[in-house]
Amino acid sequence: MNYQVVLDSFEGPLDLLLHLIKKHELDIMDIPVALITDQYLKHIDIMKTLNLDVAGEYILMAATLMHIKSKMLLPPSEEEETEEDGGDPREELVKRLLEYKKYKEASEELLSMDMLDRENFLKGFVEDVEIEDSEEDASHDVTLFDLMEALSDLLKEAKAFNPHEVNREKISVKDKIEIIIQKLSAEGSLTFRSLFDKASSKNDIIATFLALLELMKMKRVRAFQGETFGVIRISSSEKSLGTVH
Amino acid sequence: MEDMRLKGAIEALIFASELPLKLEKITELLAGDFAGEFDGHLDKKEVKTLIENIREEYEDEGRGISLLEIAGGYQFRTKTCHASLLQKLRAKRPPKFGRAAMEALAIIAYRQPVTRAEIEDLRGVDSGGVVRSLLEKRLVKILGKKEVPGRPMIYGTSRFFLEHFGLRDLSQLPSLKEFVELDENEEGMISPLNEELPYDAIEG
Amino acid sequence: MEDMRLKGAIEALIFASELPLKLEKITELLAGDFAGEFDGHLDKKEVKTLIENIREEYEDEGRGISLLEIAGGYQFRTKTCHASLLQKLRAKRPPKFGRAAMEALAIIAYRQPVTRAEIEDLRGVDSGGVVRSLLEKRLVKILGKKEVPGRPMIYGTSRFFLEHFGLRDLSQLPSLKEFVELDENEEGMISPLNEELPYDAIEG
Repeated sequence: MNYQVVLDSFEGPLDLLLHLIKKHELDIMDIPVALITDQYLKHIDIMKTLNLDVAGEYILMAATLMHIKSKMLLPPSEEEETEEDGGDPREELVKRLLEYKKYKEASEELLSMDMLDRENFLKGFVEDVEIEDSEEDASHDVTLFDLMEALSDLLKEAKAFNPHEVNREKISVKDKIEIIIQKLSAEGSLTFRSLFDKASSKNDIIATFLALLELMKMKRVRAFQGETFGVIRISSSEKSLGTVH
Repeated sequence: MEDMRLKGAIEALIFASELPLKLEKITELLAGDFAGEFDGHLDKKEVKTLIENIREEYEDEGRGISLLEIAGGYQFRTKTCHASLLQKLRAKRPPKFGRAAMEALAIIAYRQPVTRAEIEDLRGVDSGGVVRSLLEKRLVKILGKKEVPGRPMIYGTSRFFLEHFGLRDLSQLPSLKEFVELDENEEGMISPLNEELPYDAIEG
Repeated sequence: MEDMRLKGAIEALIFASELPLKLEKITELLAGDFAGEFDGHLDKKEVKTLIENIREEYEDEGRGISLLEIAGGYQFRTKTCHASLLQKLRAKRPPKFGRAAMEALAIIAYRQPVTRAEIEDLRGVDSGGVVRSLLEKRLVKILGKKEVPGRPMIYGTSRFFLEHFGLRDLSQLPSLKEFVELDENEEGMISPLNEELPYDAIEG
């Protein structure tokens, strides 16, 4: 049976596009469609390779990008009449991206506001002493995209790879979960790379990666980085409770 | 000094209240208690002036608490500058929000009343899970159903949302930054939302 | 002014603490937070002086709160003179115990450690019900079992008992007669605490 990881609260296709635009330092008003489509499809491929549940929205966006790309290739004179004043085929997408970006930024601003029980506290009253399995510190959690890019680097370094030959039955994700937990309980926190043994096969790398995603989903581990696009570190959620920055 | 006793009474009321205390409620309670002295004619304005006095006194650097206007009422909260100290005191960790949940929350806050479909259009991704978790955290509430085919739920932020983010009302939300094409480095501001939301009417 | 910031920090700590906060704990938390500034050498005496300053400031007639020493720690409470006003604010009135329970509580407070048989001997009536209700209200706790035939439970007052009656320690108990009457004009203090919550879990 294939191992299926569903990550429900991860970002969608618009977020992936913004991520790529930022990463490649592109101008949102003048997106090089060929480049961005290429990058986008690569990410979808990795997701599929991982047997991640690639939501329909991602596929729809891929189709949209390819459609825009093909239109961009047509000389303007051959533009269909129905297309009003031969507008930029990217216009609709850019509008959506800008609108989405606006709220994404607003959400970041909300997060930075003074919050009850984080910056400001009410008069004390007895509450259940329970420690939640969550934390907030200067570093931030990595996105699925960051992890996939790190994975893709690892895979590039490993030997030739054919996704169709991946035999997931042979390498148990469950075993890998155990191994990660053991490593973390010995070390506390690790870099993403040190989770993977040197010279391990691609199948092995993918199994470890899936195990990591599964652990993140169970909230048993946390992946974070000190700065955007920085080194990704993995820590055990259970162990890191005491630290406050 | 009558004013002094009144001021003390106001401070005690706000201190003892579990929720932010509205000016009307404070005035009503005081008018009842000091009945003989005011012939039941205690002015809201007078009370407001005393509250302002108290607020100013707490502004002093040597004070660790401040009197804030939250969700339409008054509440004492510790000052932000002491956050790290107080986090050590409190065993409980602050609630954490995932990025997806915060995105949905921002959309609901700025566009309310809003349906789930509208949130999903904007985010480009299914948002049922995050909306549910915002409802569970009481930051968001169901305002009713939209009078369109399918009668979808419409969502808005709750009173607790205001309390959580220390806002007097929704007009205090930071402005949305609008991308302006012409000025490269300048970002336009757009007023956060129509302030006519029947906020209190909906509040159950 | 370093002292000003420290004073504010102390005020914030006492305000936000769930239980009366001890001088040692305050000093320890401050020494950690202001580490760089004191080389970890923050004197308890210094902190105590600042607490005294705060206490005096709150004594002012225009203040509705006072800083009290309760159960060996510090806590803000509304002043007694505003009691009737605050009771109107509270939907839930502080628990009324009734004469029988107050008698049993007084016996436990003054004669602890004490068994139920001893309480019943003194009161001359069965006291199982009132003792149980005092346990439920967390005013009384089981100290252990007496090493006599039948090994009966022995009872004593809880930390919450001190807090509820605003006592620093048991030596501050009034005379027995005064104590029983406390219940009748119990307007005395409105505890800022939510009295429904599980104290003993925290008390340890």
